[in-house]
Amino acid sequence: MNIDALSASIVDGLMIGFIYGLAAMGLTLIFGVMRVVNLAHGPVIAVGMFAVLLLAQNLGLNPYLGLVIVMLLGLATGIGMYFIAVHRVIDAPELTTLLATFSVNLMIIGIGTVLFSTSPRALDVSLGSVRTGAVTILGTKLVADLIAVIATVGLYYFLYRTRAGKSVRAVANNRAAAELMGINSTWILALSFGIGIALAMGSGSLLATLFSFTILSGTVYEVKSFVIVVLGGLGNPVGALLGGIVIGLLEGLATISPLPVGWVPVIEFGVFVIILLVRPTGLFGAR
Amino acid sequence: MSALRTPFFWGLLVLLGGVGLLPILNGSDSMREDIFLVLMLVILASSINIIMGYTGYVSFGHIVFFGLGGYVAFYLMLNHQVHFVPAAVVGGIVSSLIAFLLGIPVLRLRGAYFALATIGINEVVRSFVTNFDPFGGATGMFFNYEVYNGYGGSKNALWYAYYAILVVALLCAVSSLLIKKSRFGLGLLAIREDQDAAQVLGIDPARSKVLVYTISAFFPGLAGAIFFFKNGIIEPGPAFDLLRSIEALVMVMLGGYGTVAGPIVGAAVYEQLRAFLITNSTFSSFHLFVAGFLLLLIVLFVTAGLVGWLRQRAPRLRRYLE
Amino acid sequence: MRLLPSRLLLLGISLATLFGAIACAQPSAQPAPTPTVAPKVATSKADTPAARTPAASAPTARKIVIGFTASNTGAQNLPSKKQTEGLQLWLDTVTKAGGIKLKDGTALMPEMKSYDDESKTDRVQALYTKLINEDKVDFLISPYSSGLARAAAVVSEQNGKIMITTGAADDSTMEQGFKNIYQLYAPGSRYLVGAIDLLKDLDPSARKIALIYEKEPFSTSVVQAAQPYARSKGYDVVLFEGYDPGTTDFAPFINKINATAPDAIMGGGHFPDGTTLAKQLYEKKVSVRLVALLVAPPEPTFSEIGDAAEYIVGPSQWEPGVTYSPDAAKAANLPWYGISVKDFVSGYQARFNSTPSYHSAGGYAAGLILQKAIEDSDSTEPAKVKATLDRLNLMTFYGNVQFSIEAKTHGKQVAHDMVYIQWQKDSANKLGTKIVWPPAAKSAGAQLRK
Amino acid sequence: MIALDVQRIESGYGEVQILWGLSLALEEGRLTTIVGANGSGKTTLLRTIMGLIPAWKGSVSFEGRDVTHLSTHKKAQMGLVLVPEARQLFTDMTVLENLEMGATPARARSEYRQTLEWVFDLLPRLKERMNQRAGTLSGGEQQMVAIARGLMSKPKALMFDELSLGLSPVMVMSLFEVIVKLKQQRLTMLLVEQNVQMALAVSDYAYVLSNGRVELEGEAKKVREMEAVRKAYLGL
Repeated sequence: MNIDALSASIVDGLMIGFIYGLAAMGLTLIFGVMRVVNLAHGPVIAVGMFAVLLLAQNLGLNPYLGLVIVMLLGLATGIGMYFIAVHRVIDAPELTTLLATFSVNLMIIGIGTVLFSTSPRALDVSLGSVRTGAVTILGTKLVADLIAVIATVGLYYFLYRTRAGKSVRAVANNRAAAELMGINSTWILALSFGIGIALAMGSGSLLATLFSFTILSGTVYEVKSFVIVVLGGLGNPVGALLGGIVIGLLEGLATISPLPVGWVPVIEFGVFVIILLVRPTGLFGAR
Repeated sequence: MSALRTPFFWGLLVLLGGVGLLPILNGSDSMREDIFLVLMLVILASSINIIMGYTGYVSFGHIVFFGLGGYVAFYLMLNHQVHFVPAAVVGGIVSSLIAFLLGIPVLRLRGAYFALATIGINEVVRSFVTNFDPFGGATGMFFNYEVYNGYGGSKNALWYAYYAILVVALLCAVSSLLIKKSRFGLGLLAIREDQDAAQVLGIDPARSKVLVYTISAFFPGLAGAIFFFKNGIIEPGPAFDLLRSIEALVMVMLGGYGTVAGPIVGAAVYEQLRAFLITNSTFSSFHLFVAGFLLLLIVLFVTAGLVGWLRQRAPRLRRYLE
Repeated sequence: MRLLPSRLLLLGISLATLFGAIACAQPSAQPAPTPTVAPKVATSKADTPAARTPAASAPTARKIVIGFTASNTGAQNLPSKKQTEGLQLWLDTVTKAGGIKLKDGTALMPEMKSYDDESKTDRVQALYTKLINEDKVDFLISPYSSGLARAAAVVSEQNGKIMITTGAADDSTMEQGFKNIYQLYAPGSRYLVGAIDLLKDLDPSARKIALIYEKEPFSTSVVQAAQPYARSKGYDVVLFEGYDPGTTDFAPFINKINATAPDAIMGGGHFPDGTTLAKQLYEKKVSVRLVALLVAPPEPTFSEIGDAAEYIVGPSQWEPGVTYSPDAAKAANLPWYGISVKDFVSGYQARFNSTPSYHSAGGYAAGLILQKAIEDSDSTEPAKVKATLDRLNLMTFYGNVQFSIEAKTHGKQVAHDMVYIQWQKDSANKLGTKIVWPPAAKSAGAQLRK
Repeated sequence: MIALDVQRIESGYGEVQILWGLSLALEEGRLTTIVGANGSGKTTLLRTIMGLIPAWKGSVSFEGRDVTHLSTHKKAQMGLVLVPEARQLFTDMTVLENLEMGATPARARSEYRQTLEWVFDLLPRLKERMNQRAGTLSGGEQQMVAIARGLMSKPKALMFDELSLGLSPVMVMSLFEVIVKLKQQRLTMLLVEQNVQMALAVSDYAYVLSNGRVELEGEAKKVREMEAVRKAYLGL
C-alpha cells in the first residue's frame, strides 16, 4: 500500500467523518429522547440541501449564513412535524412511529419531486485548499468540520449546562417523573424533535457545500446515519460524532486497501449488523 | 386443524381464490398482470405480518428474502436449466434457511434494534450480491428469451407464473391462519404482549421466534423466484429494494396488524389506491404526497387498520374476519 | 371517547377513496368481451378500419396509438421528462403536417398514451401489459433508462408488439433474443470507445488508463466493454474498479486512483456521482491529461460545479451542435429523412423553453423512425413494419440509424455514433460545451488538462 | 381550610374500573394518610389526582380551583406534587441535577439556593452524594432524592406513594423522621403507606380504602383504635 495514499485517505476519512457524524446527530437525539427512529431523516437532510441552495441562489446569501437560517427553519419545522405526525402516537409501539415518520418521508419526497424534480443540483462554493505532500485539505471541508464540532459542543453544552437541556435529558430518562416535577414534557419533546430536525437540515446544508445532490440524496445519508448511530450508541449525540469519524476512517482505509472499492458498503453494513448483535449500546455507549 | 373448519377459512379461500380465478376465466392479460402484482404484495404483506403481527418484531428488511429467493432460483434456472417450479421451491427453502441462521442471533434484539438490524442485513446482502460475480454482480442476470420456449412460449410462461403466485398466495394466507389459530400462534401472541411473561408460561420465546421467522421467509422467497422468472432479469437494486419492504409494512398497517385478513385487504387497497392516484390527472404528480398523507391519517387515527377497526366496531364479525 | 367522530370521518374518507379507486379500476375488472385466447399479433387496428370513425375530411384519417410509460416520479424523472418532450414535439410536428400519409390517402393521426412508472420495473411491466391489452396501442416506445426499458421489452416481446427503445443503451437487453425490439441509442459498449480513440489522437504518449464505474448495470457494462478495447489499443488499464451507487465522497477513491498515476480517467456512472467526482478531481488537483465521464457532462447543469467542469469529456448520443444534414447523408451514401437539426433545436426551444438534450432527441427520433417505417411499409401491420425496420438504414437529425438483423443481437443499434463533448472556456472565459469527437462532427479541437 | 378536595372520583385502566366514586379531602397544614390493602386503589387514586391517568367521573379541586382535567405538569407547577412510587428518579442524571429538575416551577426557581440549603439541611447525606449519578445510589438514598426533589418544587401539598416500600427498618425510621419534621413545618401532606402502624402513628387524619371506595375515615388516632382496622391492617 502506498504511504501517500494512506495518509491522504486517513485525513480524508477524518474530514468526512465529522460531517457524517453531524448528519447522524439529529437522528440519535430524537431516538434518545423519545425512542422514535425518524424515517424522515433523509428527506429532511435533502430539504436542508435545497433550502441553502435556494437561499444562495435567490437571495444571494452566503451558504454559511444560510446555514443559520436553515437551522432556525429546521427548528420550527421539527416542532411542527412533532405535533402533526408524532405527538399522537408517541406512546404507541415502535412500528407506529416508524410509519408515522415514514409518511412524512413520503410527503416530503412527493412535494420535493414536484418542486425540484429529481434533477441534480450543486452549490458552487470554493474556499481554496491547503496542500502538504499527498494530503490536500479543502477549505469547504475544513469549515464544515469546524461547524460540526461547534454543533456537537453546542449540543453538549445545551444538554448538560442549561435548564432546558437538562429538562430534555430528564424527559428522555423518565417522562412521567418529569411531568410530576412540573416539566411540560410535550413541549420538551417537541423542542427535542425540533433540534433533531435542525441538526439534520444543518448537516444537509453543509453537505450541499461539498457534493452535488438531488431531492433523493438524503436516503444515502439516512442509511449511513443508521450505521453511525448504532456504532456510537443509539441516543448518544457525542457517540454519533465518534461513530461518524469511525465510519469516515473505515471508508477511507477500506477504499485504499487492496480490496475492491465495491466491497466497502459490505464491510460498512457488516460492521453495523455485528455491532448491533454484539454490543447494541454502541462502541461508545456508557450503558 | 380446527381453523380449517371455520367460516373464515372458507371465506378466505373462496374470496382470494375467486379473485385469482378471474383472469384465468376471462383470459385478460392486463387483469392478470394487475392481480399478479396484488397477489405478490399479498404474499409480502402476509409474510411480514406472520413475524410482525404475531410476535411484534418489525422486520423492516424482509425484502431480503424476496431478493434471495429470486437470486437463488434465477441462478438455478439460468445456469443449471432447472424448471422454474423446483427452482422456486429451492429459492424459498434457501430463504428460510438463511432466515433460520440469521434469526438465532438477530431475534435476540428487541424493538427498534431489531428493525435496524433487518435493514442492515438487507443492505449487506444487497451490496454483497452487487459484488458477487456468480450472481452477475452489478449487472445482474438475464434470460435469453428462448428460455421461455421450454414453457410453451413466453405467453404461456406468464400464465404459469400467475398460477404459481396464486398458489403461493393461498398457501401463505392459509399458513397465516393456521399459525394464528394454533397453540404455537397463541404462544407467539403471548410473546408479542410480554416476552418475559410468555417465558414464565412455559413458552420458549427464542425457539418460537426463530421458527416463525423461518416460516415467514419462505413465502417471499417463492414470490421473488416467480417474480424474477416472469421478469426475465434480476438485478440487485430491484431485488433488494428497501422501499418495497416498507410499502409492505404500510399494507399490513392499513389492513390491520396481527389479523389474517388485514394484510390481504391492505395489499389490495394499497394497490388500488396507488393505481388510482397515479392515473388520476389531479393527483398524479402529488401521488406520493397523497399516499403519505393517507398513511399518516391511518397511523394517527385508525391504528388498528381497516380489518382491526371492523373487528372492534362489530364484534359479531370476528368469527368471519380473523 | 372524544376521538370517535374523527376516526369515523377518516375511515369514511379512506373508504370513499377506496371505492373511488375501485370504481376507476372497473374497466379492468370488466374488460370488453374478448375471446379467451388473447388477440393474435396480426389482429391489429389495421385489419379493422371499420371500427374507427372516419374523419370528415376527404382523405380518411385514422388514429394510431403510441404507448409508453414515463417516470414522472422517482430517480429517472428528469431525463424521462426530456424524452417525453421530444416525443411530444414529434407528435406535434406530425399532427401539424396532417398525420402520417399512406399511399391510399389515409392519414394516420398519432396519439400518445402514457402512464407514470415511478421509475420501477414491476410497475413498468404491469403498465405495458395494460397499454397493450386495454389501451390497445399500436406501437410502443420504451421508458427511459436501461433497466426500465428491459422490463418493458420483455412484456412487449411476449405480446409481439413492436417497441422502439430510446434512452436505453444497455447491450445485454439486445442480446436476449428479442425479435420486435429496436434500439435507437448506440449501445453502452461503444460509449467509451471514442474517448479512447480521442486520447490516442490527442496524446500519443499516454499509456495508462484508470477505468472506474458506478456499480450498477449500465456503467458496469460500459467499462466492461471499454477495458478490452483499451487494451487492444495498447493501453495499460491500471485500475478497474467500481464504487457503490450511494458513494458521495470520492476523496479516498481519488487517492487510490492517484496511487496508480494514470494518464486518463474514464468511466463514472450517472449525474450526481459524476459531478461530485469531477468536482473532487479538480479540488484534489489530480494530474491526469484526460477525464471522460458518462452521462453527467452533456447535461447543461454540469456547469454548476464551475471551473471543475473544464476539460471534462463526455459521450453523448446527440448534441444540438451536431452536423448531420442531407449533405452529410449524401456523402455517407445514405438516405436522409425528417427534420433538420436546426428546426429540431429551435422547435424544441419554442415549445418547451429549454435546450433539447440527447434524451429529447432520442424521444423525437423514436417517433420519427416509427413514422418512417410506417410510411415505407405503407401499413401499420406489425409484420410489415418489422420487415421495414429490419431493412432501415438512414440518416436523420439524430444521426445514422440501422438495426442488427442477426438472430443473436436482433434489433441492436449498429450504426449510430456517439459524439463526444468537452467543457471548454471560450475567449471570454465562459464555460461551454464543444463537440470534439469524432473528427467529422467536431466543432472544436479537444484540449488536454493542464 | 381544605387544600385538596377529591369528589366522587371514578377511574381505572382500559376497561377496568378501579376507583368507584371515592371522595377525600386534605386539610391544610395537616398530615393525612391513606391505608388499604394491595389493590385497593391507593396508587390509582394518586395517579388520577395528578392526571397521569384521566378521571372518568368526579372532580379534583386544589386550593379552590377545579383541576380535574389539568395536565400533570400544570398541577405540579401549582404546587400539587407527588413523590412517586418506586421513586422514578432521573437515574442518568446526578443528584444535584435531579434536585434542579425538582425546582422547575417558577416559584421554586427564584428561591432555588435557599431551598437547596434547606433540603440539604434536612437530608445531609444528599450533599455528600451531590455529584453522583442518581441511578448508582442505594434504595434508601434514592428515596431521599425523590423526597428532596419533591421538596425542591416548593410544594403546597406533597403526596408520598409507598414511601417505605422495600427499605430497611432503619432507613424507614429515618425517612419518617423527615416526615415528622416536615409536619412540624406545617406542610400539607398525603401519605400512602403499607406500613399502616407507622403511618397512623404520625398522621392527623386517615382514610381506609377498600376496593376503590373509602371504607372509613377519621382522626388517625381514632382509626388506629378501631377494631376492624386493628384486625385487618395491624395484625392485632
